[in-house]
Amino acid sequence: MVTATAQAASDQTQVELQRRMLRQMLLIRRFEEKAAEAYALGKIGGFCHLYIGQEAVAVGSLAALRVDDYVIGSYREHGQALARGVSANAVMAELFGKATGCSKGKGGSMHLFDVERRFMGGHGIVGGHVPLAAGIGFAIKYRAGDQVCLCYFGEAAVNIGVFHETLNMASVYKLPVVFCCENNRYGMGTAFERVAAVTDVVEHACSYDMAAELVNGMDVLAVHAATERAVARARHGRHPTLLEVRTYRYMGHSMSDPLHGVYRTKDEVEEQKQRDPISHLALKLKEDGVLDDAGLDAVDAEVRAAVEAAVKFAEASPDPDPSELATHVLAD
Amino acid sequence: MVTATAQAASDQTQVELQRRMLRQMLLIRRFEEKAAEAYALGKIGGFCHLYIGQEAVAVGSLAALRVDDYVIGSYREHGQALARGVSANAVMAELFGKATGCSKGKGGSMHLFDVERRFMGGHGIVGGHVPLAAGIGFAIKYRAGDQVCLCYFGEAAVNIGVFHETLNMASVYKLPVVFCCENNRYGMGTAFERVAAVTDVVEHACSYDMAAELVNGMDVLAVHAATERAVARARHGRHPTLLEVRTYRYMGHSMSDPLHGVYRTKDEVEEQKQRDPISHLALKLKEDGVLDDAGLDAVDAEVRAAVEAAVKFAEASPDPDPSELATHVLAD
Amino acid sequence: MPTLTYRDALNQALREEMQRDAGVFLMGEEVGVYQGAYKVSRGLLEEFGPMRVVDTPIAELGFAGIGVGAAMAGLRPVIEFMTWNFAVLALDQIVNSAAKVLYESGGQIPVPIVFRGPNGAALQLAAQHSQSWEAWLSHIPGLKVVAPATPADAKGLLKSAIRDNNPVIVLEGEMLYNTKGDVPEGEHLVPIGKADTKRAGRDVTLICHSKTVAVALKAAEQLAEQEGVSADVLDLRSLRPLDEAAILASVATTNRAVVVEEGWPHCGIGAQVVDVIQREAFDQLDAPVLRVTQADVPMPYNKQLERLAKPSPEKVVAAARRVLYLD
Amino acid sequence: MPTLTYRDALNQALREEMQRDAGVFLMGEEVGVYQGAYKVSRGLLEEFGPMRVVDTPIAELGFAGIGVGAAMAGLRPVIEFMTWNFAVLALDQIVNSAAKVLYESGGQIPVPIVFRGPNGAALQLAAQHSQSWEAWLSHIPGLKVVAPATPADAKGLLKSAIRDNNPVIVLEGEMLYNTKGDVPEGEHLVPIGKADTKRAGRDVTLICHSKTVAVALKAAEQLAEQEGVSADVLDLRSLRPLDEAAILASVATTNRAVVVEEGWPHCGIGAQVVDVIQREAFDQLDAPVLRVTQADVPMPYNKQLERLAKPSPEKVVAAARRVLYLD
Ligand SMILES: Cc1ncc(C[n+]2csc(CCOP(=O)(O)OP(=O)(O)O)c2C)c(N)n1
Ligand SMILES: Cc1ncc(C[n+]2csc(CCOP(=O)(O)OP(=O)(O)O)c2C)c(N)n1
Ligand SMILES: [Mg+2]
Ligand SMILES: [Mg+2]
Repeated sequence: MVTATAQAASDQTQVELQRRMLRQMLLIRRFEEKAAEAYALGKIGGFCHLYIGQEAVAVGSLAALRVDDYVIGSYREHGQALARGVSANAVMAELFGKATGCSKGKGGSMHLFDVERRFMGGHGIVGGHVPLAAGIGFAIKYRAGDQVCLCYFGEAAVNIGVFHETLNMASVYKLPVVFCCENNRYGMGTAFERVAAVTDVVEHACSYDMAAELVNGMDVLAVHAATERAVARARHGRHPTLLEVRTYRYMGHSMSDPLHGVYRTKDEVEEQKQRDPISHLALKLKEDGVLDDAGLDAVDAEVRAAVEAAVKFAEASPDPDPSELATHVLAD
Repeated sequence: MVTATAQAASDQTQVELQRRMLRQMLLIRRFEEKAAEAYALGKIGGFCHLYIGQEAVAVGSLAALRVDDYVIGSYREHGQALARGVSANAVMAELFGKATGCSKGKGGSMHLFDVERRFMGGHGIVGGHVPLAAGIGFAIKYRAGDQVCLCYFGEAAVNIGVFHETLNMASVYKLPVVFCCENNRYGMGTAFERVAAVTDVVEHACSYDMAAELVNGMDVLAVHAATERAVARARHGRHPTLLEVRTYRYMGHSMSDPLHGVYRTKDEVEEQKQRDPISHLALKLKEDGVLDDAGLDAVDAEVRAAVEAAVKFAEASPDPDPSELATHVLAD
Repeated sequence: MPTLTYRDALNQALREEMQRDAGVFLMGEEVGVYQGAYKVSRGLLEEFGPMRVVDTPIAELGFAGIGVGAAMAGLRPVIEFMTWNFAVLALDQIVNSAAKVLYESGGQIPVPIVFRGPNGAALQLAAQHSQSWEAWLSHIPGLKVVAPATPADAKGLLKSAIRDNNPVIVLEGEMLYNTKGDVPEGEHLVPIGKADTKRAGRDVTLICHSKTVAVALKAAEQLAEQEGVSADVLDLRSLRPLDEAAILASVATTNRAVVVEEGWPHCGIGAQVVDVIQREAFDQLDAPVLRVTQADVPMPYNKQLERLAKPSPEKVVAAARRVLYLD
Repeated sequence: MPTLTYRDALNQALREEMQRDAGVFLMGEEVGVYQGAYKVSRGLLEEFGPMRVVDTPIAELGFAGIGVGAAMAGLRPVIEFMTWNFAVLALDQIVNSAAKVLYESGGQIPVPIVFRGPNGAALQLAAQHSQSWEAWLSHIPGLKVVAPATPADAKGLLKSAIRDNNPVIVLEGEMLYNTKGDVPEGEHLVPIGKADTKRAGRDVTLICHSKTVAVALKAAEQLAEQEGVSADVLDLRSLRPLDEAAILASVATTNRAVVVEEGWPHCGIGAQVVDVIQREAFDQLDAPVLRVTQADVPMPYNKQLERLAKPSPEKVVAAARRVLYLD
């Protein structure tokens, strides 16, 4: 039987966690808004895929990880890097292509890396990083470690062969991997139901004898709880899990793509925004009497300042030295 | 209500069909035995994958097709070509690499083609021909035809990505294709259960909202009946089907691989031979009083003679002219 | 003659060939509802319907194979890859099915198919999205490979590719789609296997294709202005087959050559061109043939580093000065 | 020095490196229970167990990617492809993951991995199973590529490849596995990037690698006997990086060269070697460099046609006679 004090303590940590998650989601939201501005000003180039709308997925799931666990994602990974603790300065500087970026300005938006935080990238070929995650899980098991590897990918990646090759092997080899499918309904301009015979991604787990869970990706607490279950399965039983997290992308596929148009209506986007994961958690914290408007504004002001600072840092940072063109092609 | 005469007539055609199927299975068996001899004598080179033990699959399924339907298979396709009506002479000559071969001696054992019989090859990359079958099905639907495409592949091909990409698209586009998985339990020296998380291939159909059926591949009548159902689905409803036909390979993976050893026991092979599809049908025909030993011997003698003649034909045939090296690289 | 963008010239070629032959269809990611990732297929879904303008899942290997199968059954598929970087996943079907079925079948089954899409670097797309695949694709017997540099060649070569009875690779360029040029209306066919002199000259041959044609032309201008050097700019247009006769004819007059390409140096297109020239024109060469290529590194994201990595008019001028012994 | 087959030399290299470094493991189709499709891994499962000798499903792209991921996490995977023909399915992981992660990450994550298996034609395996991929693989920055011709080089290069901190491609040969030669015991490392003179000569340089070394050596004998010509046979051994110094040193004495390779001509290894020679040794060449390659066609099944398609000592002798102006 839990004592009153113990109960209070655990409530307190829960509250702290929720405050942290709120801050992280807000940080990502403000960061991406600034990135959009900088892109419009030509300070960021190439492809830039924003995470706005999906914040609860990275924040909720990464809150379930240990510092020695591994994380890997696709090209839509700004939010995952930030939630993993990569500094806003280093991420923004990378988007600006600067030497102080987390990939020294050589990777850019699609290739964020931070080996210290075991953030293993940032990969641009749809599905291409899914077997990398299994390989990292293989290395963990090989060394008899108890870490896990968390892998993010979009629902459209489920249609590509290597996803299936990997899920089969992850199950056969019993690898400690959490496959987190961020189902935001669209692959670029294509609605999933137009190109997938079965639209419940979790269904695929049956073919690979794998545990699976369907999660509301607009509820950061639900994402956190489901990921904790999956992580426990991986850490203690070395069983992989397929999580399908239903979320939504507010912006266009990339900064060069339209927000809506032939493939989805403005109304749909507006309607989805009513499920906003940040407002959702903010409301709960208010209802729980943990946070008031002033408190919320304070958090917002703090993260806005952090993002402003990141932009200043990125702008003030130098480009890589020309000699960097030829470095890191091969390791010594 | 069926009249007695109509009943008798249909019984008669059934019997004729069963006789034909018995002869075809025997022809394949004797053909492959001769091919093994010729290979040992160095008259056939390269890889040579025999069909002995699996005769009921090709014979039963191809009996459900029309002459204008399409057929495509892997490198283990001798039996399928023969059952489709490609002459034993042309197939044997191809194995011998002669100009009179069904691929003019340029394809060999793994690349048998006969466009007149719509036998679209003989392909050597595991899984590589599965999307080709879907493409043929796409062309049929594109032209609003009512043909179907029957595609053979082994169970190990289920582990490769393109199988999944193709099944999804075949289902999304509703293509008239019958995917016939010949599950002979082994991919080369690897038992399926060692490399597949789920060993019932039919399970994968669920992920693609596709009809599926598990069939006893040692019973030619069962294979025929199941394929007729799948073909009807494809021809009239343009719905693809995944058939899993459980069969067994008596010989080594190819002529250069051991019959048994580390990956399967001699006992297992001997035990499986008790389910022999040819003896099984022969016994039934005897029980039905359709065929006696003399009759069976007559069929066997006839096909042995046909195979002998094929070997003579192949030996007597010329090699391709040296100029053939550079022809058919490009079409005019 | 109407002026069109490279994009619209490709769109016109597709529309005309789809109108001309009911067996021609377009398949790929985002080609239909989304009107094409780079809008090359704009309006085609509306004109030809979903059976002939087919959106696919992200499954490059699978839909490339479906295209090959459809071609084996007599259709004329045009398979669009969103970019050739992703087509690396489909190479097995291009190389082991499309390029081999005719030969393996002893000539029974031709594979009339086009694989097309943007190739090479755009701007700051980084290592995985900035690769040039012409050297790989041209290595394979059974394929034809073209890389148009102008809107007129884009239309004429795509139309020829669609009518060809073989697998033809059409390499386009994201940076070319918005470029403008005069494009003949209607039946404009550019033969596969013929190079084109984009600027005539006497002193040095600049051999190029696709995006490097503009680079070579700029270099030619600078050479004329700064050095009084007259450069012959030869656009290969087709990389397989290679127009060896045109290459040798130009070198016979200039006795000097520089080969420019967007791809990496090792076993690149330029290496093959050099092989042809030194073998067939050994005694005519007054200097070694030099090459300008992408730096032998994965493409960096940073803008300045990317610029350093790419071929430039300056690099071509420098190479030309060396083969002219002007340094 | 003990005499071993090329197969056993590779097996010895694997065993020694697995004994030396607990992070080294072997993964691929049939490498364990079946002892390897070509028995290169014989006995390793028994010695090192199933965690270090891992049988895979037929999923080249997937297990190549698993290897790369394991390398990113600090292991030293050796990925066996049953043949390189099937590795075409895995190229995305080799090119877009293995070769790029170090650069994309600004140097944070090395990828110490070996991809190995038989390359090129064996006997009558027909078009899909008889392909040489060295030109493609050597094209890619971020990779190293070696192609040993002898048992000693097979052992020494595979050991160096496993200890290298980069992705290294090891191209073996089904027709080489049974060939015998002296192999130094224990710590025998052949440096990556160094060519080797397999026979010294003065009159013409025969440049070769892998299976074509034997072809060139036979040609050298015939040239010596029939023409009194002394041929220098240079085995490249490494195709990326290429040992340009060794090539140029030999050509500096012979002034003539023939490049022999198993692959197709267009943008092949030979083209790159020709580029190097004509660029760096232009004034030393007494004749154009000639090449002997596979015929520019898919490989036919028929035995006679296949023989015609492959490089042969006769073809090399003929090319050497031409560069020596003996015709
Ligand atoms: C193999 C491959 N094909 C195509 C692309 C181009 N592309 C980039 S993202 C994308 C859509 C992916 O959608 P999804 O997997 O759902 O992820 P999301 O963008 O929704 O996060 C496409 C088609 C690619 N990068 N890789
Ligand atoms: C992509 C690919 N990988 C590996 C091989 C080598 N290989 C040829 S057949 C085979 C086993 C295939 O088994 P299965 O699919 O069950 O067909 P079966 O031989 O049993 O008829 C393998 C691994 C290949 N041909 N293609
Ligand atoms: Mg999505
Ligand atoms: Mg099998």
